[in-house]
Amino acid sequence: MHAKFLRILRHRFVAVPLLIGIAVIGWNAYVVTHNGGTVRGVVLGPDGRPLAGATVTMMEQNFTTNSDRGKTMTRADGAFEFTDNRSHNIQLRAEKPGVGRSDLVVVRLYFRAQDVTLREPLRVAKHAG
Amino acid sequence: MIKKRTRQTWTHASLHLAMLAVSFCMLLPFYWVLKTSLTGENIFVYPPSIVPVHPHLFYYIDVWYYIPFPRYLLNSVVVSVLSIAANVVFNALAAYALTRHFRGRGAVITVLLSCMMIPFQTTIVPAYLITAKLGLLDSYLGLALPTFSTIVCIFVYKASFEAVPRSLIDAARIDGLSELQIIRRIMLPLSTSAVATNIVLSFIWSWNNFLWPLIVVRDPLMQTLPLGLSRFLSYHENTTGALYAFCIMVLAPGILLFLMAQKEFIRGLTSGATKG
Amino acid sequence: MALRSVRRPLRVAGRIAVLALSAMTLALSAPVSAQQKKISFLTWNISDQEDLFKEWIAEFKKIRPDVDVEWLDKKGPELPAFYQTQVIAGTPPDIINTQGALWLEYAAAGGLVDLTPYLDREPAVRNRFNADYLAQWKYNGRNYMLPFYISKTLLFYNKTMFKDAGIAGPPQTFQQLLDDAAKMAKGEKTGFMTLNFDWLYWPLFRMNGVDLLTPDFRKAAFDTPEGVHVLDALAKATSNGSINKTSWTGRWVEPNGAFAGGNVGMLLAHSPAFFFIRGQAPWVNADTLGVAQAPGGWSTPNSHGLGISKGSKNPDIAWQFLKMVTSENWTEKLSARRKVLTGNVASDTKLLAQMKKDDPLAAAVLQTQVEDTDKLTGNWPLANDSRVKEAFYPEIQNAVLGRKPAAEALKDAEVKVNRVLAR
Amino acid sequence: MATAADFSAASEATSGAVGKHARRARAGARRRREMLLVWVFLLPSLAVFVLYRILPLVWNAVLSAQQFSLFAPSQWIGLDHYREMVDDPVFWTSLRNTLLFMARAPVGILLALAISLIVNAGIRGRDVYRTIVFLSYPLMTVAVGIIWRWMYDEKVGLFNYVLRSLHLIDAPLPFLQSFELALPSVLIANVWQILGFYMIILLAGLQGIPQNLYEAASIDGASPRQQFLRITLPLLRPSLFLAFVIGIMTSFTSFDLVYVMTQGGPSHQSELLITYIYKAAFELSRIDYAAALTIVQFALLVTLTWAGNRLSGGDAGAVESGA
Repeated sequence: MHAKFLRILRHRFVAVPLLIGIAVIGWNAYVVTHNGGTVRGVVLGPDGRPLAGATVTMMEQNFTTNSDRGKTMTRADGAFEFTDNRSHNIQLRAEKPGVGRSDLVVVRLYFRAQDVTLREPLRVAKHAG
Repeated sequence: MIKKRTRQTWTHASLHLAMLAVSFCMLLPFYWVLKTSLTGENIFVYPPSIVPVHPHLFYYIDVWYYIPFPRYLLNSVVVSVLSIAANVVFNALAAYALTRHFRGRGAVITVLLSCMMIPFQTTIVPAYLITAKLGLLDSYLGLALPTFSTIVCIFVYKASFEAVPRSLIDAARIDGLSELQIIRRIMLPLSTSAVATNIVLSFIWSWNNFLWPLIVVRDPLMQTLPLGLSRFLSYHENTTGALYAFCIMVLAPGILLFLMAQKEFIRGLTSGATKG
Repeated sequence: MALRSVRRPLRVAGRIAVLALSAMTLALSAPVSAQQKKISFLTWNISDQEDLFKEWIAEFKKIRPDVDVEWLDKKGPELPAFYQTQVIAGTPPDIINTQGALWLEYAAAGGLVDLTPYLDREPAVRNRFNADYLAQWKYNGRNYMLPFYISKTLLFYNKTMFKDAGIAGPPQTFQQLLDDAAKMAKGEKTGFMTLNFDWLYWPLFRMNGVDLLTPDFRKAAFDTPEGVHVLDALAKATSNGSINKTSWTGRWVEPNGAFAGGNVGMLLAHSPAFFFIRGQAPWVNADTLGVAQAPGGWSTPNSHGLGISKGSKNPDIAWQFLKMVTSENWTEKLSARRKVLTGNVASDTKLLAQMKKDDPLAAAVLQTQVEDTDKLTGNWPLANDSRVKEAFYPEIQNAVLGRKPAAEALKDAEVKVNRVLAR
Repeated sequence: MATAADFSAASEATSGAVGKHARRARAGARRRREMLLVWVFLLPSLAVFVLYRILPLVWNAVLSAQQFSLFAPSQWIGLDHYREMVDDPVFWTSLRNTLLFMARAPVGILLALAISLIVNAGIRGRDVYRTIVFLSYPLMTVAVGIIWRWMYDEKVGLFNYVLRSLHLIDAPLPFLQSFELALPSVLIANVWQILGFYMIILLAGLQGIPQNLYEAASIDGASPRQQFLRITLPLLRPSLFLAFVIGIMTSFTSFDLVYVMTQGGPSHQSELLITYIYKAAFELSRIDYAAALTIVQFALLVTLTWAGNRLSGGDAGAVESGA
């Protein structure tokens, strides 16, 4: 009985769907444990040092429009955190009145509300005009 | 002796060369679809960029969230499984019947051949009216019924059923097997390549079926995968990368099934030896 | 003996019947709701606004709790196939959204409800709309549709290519357009490109005083010396490369894709093309893309209308739905989300004001859509508009792609168009 | 290969001991039972074809004799549509194009035959080649259409880019915009997509040929060419015939690639009957004229296949009389 069961298991039409099933379950398990919707990052001023008190806007980009999803302030160490991100395709921009504005940074995620920490800091610079 | 081996290696090399050329021609357009699905660049830029420019997988993720992909996938799978199951049974039965000589056999074959000649696009309205009368609108059966039997596959079965030697069938009949058992125990195992061809072709035809689901389904939850296409051809936004990613995602199951069914092709070869 | 031999095929038949039955039970047909009334609306390739349509349905549920609303959306080439099948089956969607002149075929055949009485009863609804655009959907003086969102052709031009060729600004005459195009046509770059579906290229003829039909729309009127001159000029410009050949054979993806590729000087297209191009062309901004009316201010409208199918079981509920949907509150939402003008004067002015601040380039594009609305062309109220197009356009292709001289092409086209008009 | 008729005669001979009369009665009963069985087996497939092919054909036939309007009752007008068709130039152009389009079937089949012979010849990496050739078939036509339209583009297309960089041509070729090249260009794209399908049909045929025939032939010293001519080709005839019939058929039904790539090409030069039928039905809202076109196309196809069947001897792919 055991050998027969093993032979069936090795048969392609059973093994491949099984493998796909396991991969899907594994991936969903990973997704469920990592979709708190937190987005963390650091904002640096024109001089390269962390910039406190800058407002960071998060926008949700879908194919037609991008709509505002919220703003937050950077703490003393220049770090900021969003906790309510529901999208998989967001854009961030930091700005501080009198100091300047950062470029629009596109953050693409592998699933919705994936917890992510930005590798590259947002650089606020004096924009011409 | 040496001359024979060099001649053989030379023919092998030329075969490989020929196949490499064929593969290049076949793969080139496909490579462009794949490349654009990874980079989403505008293909009308000149000169064309051969190597993908910083590719990423996020268009595939956009496609997943952009249309109710899991639901469409489920619909497509159910319709295809229904279609394959019915195809294998109906085609095998019909082909077995056609291997027997009976009055009206020629008429049936001409009817089948003529049915092949009626293009689907000309039958949309009447087929919809008939499905409505059967009460199968917005249902898996309504979606799958037109693909329940394929004439091409009937003739593929017929060709391979006729290759089965008479002696095996007579022996089975003497042992008291019923017709259905003969088909299941003797005919089908000996024509695995015909079965594989039938599975692959009926899967692809029902999976890529675009016009019929578009007409017969009104409930958005019952739509099949290809109907998500219009979402990426909408006038109003840039969806090039997502359009090609969508096409690749619709293609993937067909290729996966073909890879798995390939073994059947080869086993069909080896089992052929026992037939002689 | 005979009984046993007959029984075996019966057993076989039984087994097949069981199989067929089990397949039938798999038919999960949608549950039929109680005598709740139901209306459905079919949109033309606007599946990206699913959320907005859900809000429509929710809002209408509040107004009419006894009515369920079903939303359908089909891509352009397949919408007629779906709609006609539903009409023949006797279950047409109550409200249909068409683009271009398709509504004319259905209205002339008696397939759409005449909305004039509804409009006469409620002038406030009529006054919501830009009169020129509302008049687009008149046939024999009767109004058959309300504007859903409006667009007309304009001239996009690549400012960088203009600068390289030393051209100051957009062309004011047909001849200047051709000369500018010739200056820019070098190597893989071409000077001018146009879309060609639904008469979008017609301003090229109208700006030279050439019209398709006589004022009573009975006879062809384009086979004139000016007509031959225009067609001949277009043919020459196409053969020497200043006009891109895809203008005459491309549909949507190629002409816009080529312009977005940055190697086409000018593009005659309507406003949705702008958003498609901007999505594909990182180089597009206020300094690199110019926007202007075509020479002479002539343009072909390509608007989307909302009408009620004759076969609808409750046209009054459908009208109530249309009234809600084209109210200022909802048109404002549509124009904000999709950046389109809806023909509702109040919300359009509000959108333009808002856009000037957020997206000046898109605002400039949309501004052209409400200017020169008295110079609309390419929109004759013909019951068989598609048949006239099918008779006329292939001859234009023969001429511009160099298969027939212009004079001969126009003569053949005149014979064919007159035969279609006479039927 | 004995035919089924010989089979029933043989089994009757074995039961010689019983009286002739009883034997004839039992043979009659068995033939009736077999007839019933055959029709029961054919029932499911025929039911599907009657419902979704034959009834629509009848519907089209009835409609083609009517003046049909979507919203008004239709009247009988007899053969007006057929008369109109005779002096409709687009009908004749699309008919000519469809017949030209059929020329791709033999080309595609020969290519597929060569490929399947190589792939079947057991060289290394055969599965990879087989998958690559098959890859294009299940790809959605819209992607194939857009990519091939771009490759054929006059200014920025790949073909012109390669041809000009190899100095094979000086001025770029306007493939899809030229009246002569539009149809051949779509034809090549169609062969590219359908090659995998033909390969499958022929491979299924090749697998069916018993290996020992080749072993016996090579022992007799037959050269590979002789083996091909005397064993492979004859035994492959049903698959080749099937592929050829499908080739003719699909030139009357391969609608989507032409519709996506050229919508009938510059002024109907790449218009097939099937695209003209779809346009007449749904773009010109003339379902009755489209029905008449469908009937004419069906009649044409029936005669073509009947002639092909007559020419190739055996009935529809069966090869009893051969081998």
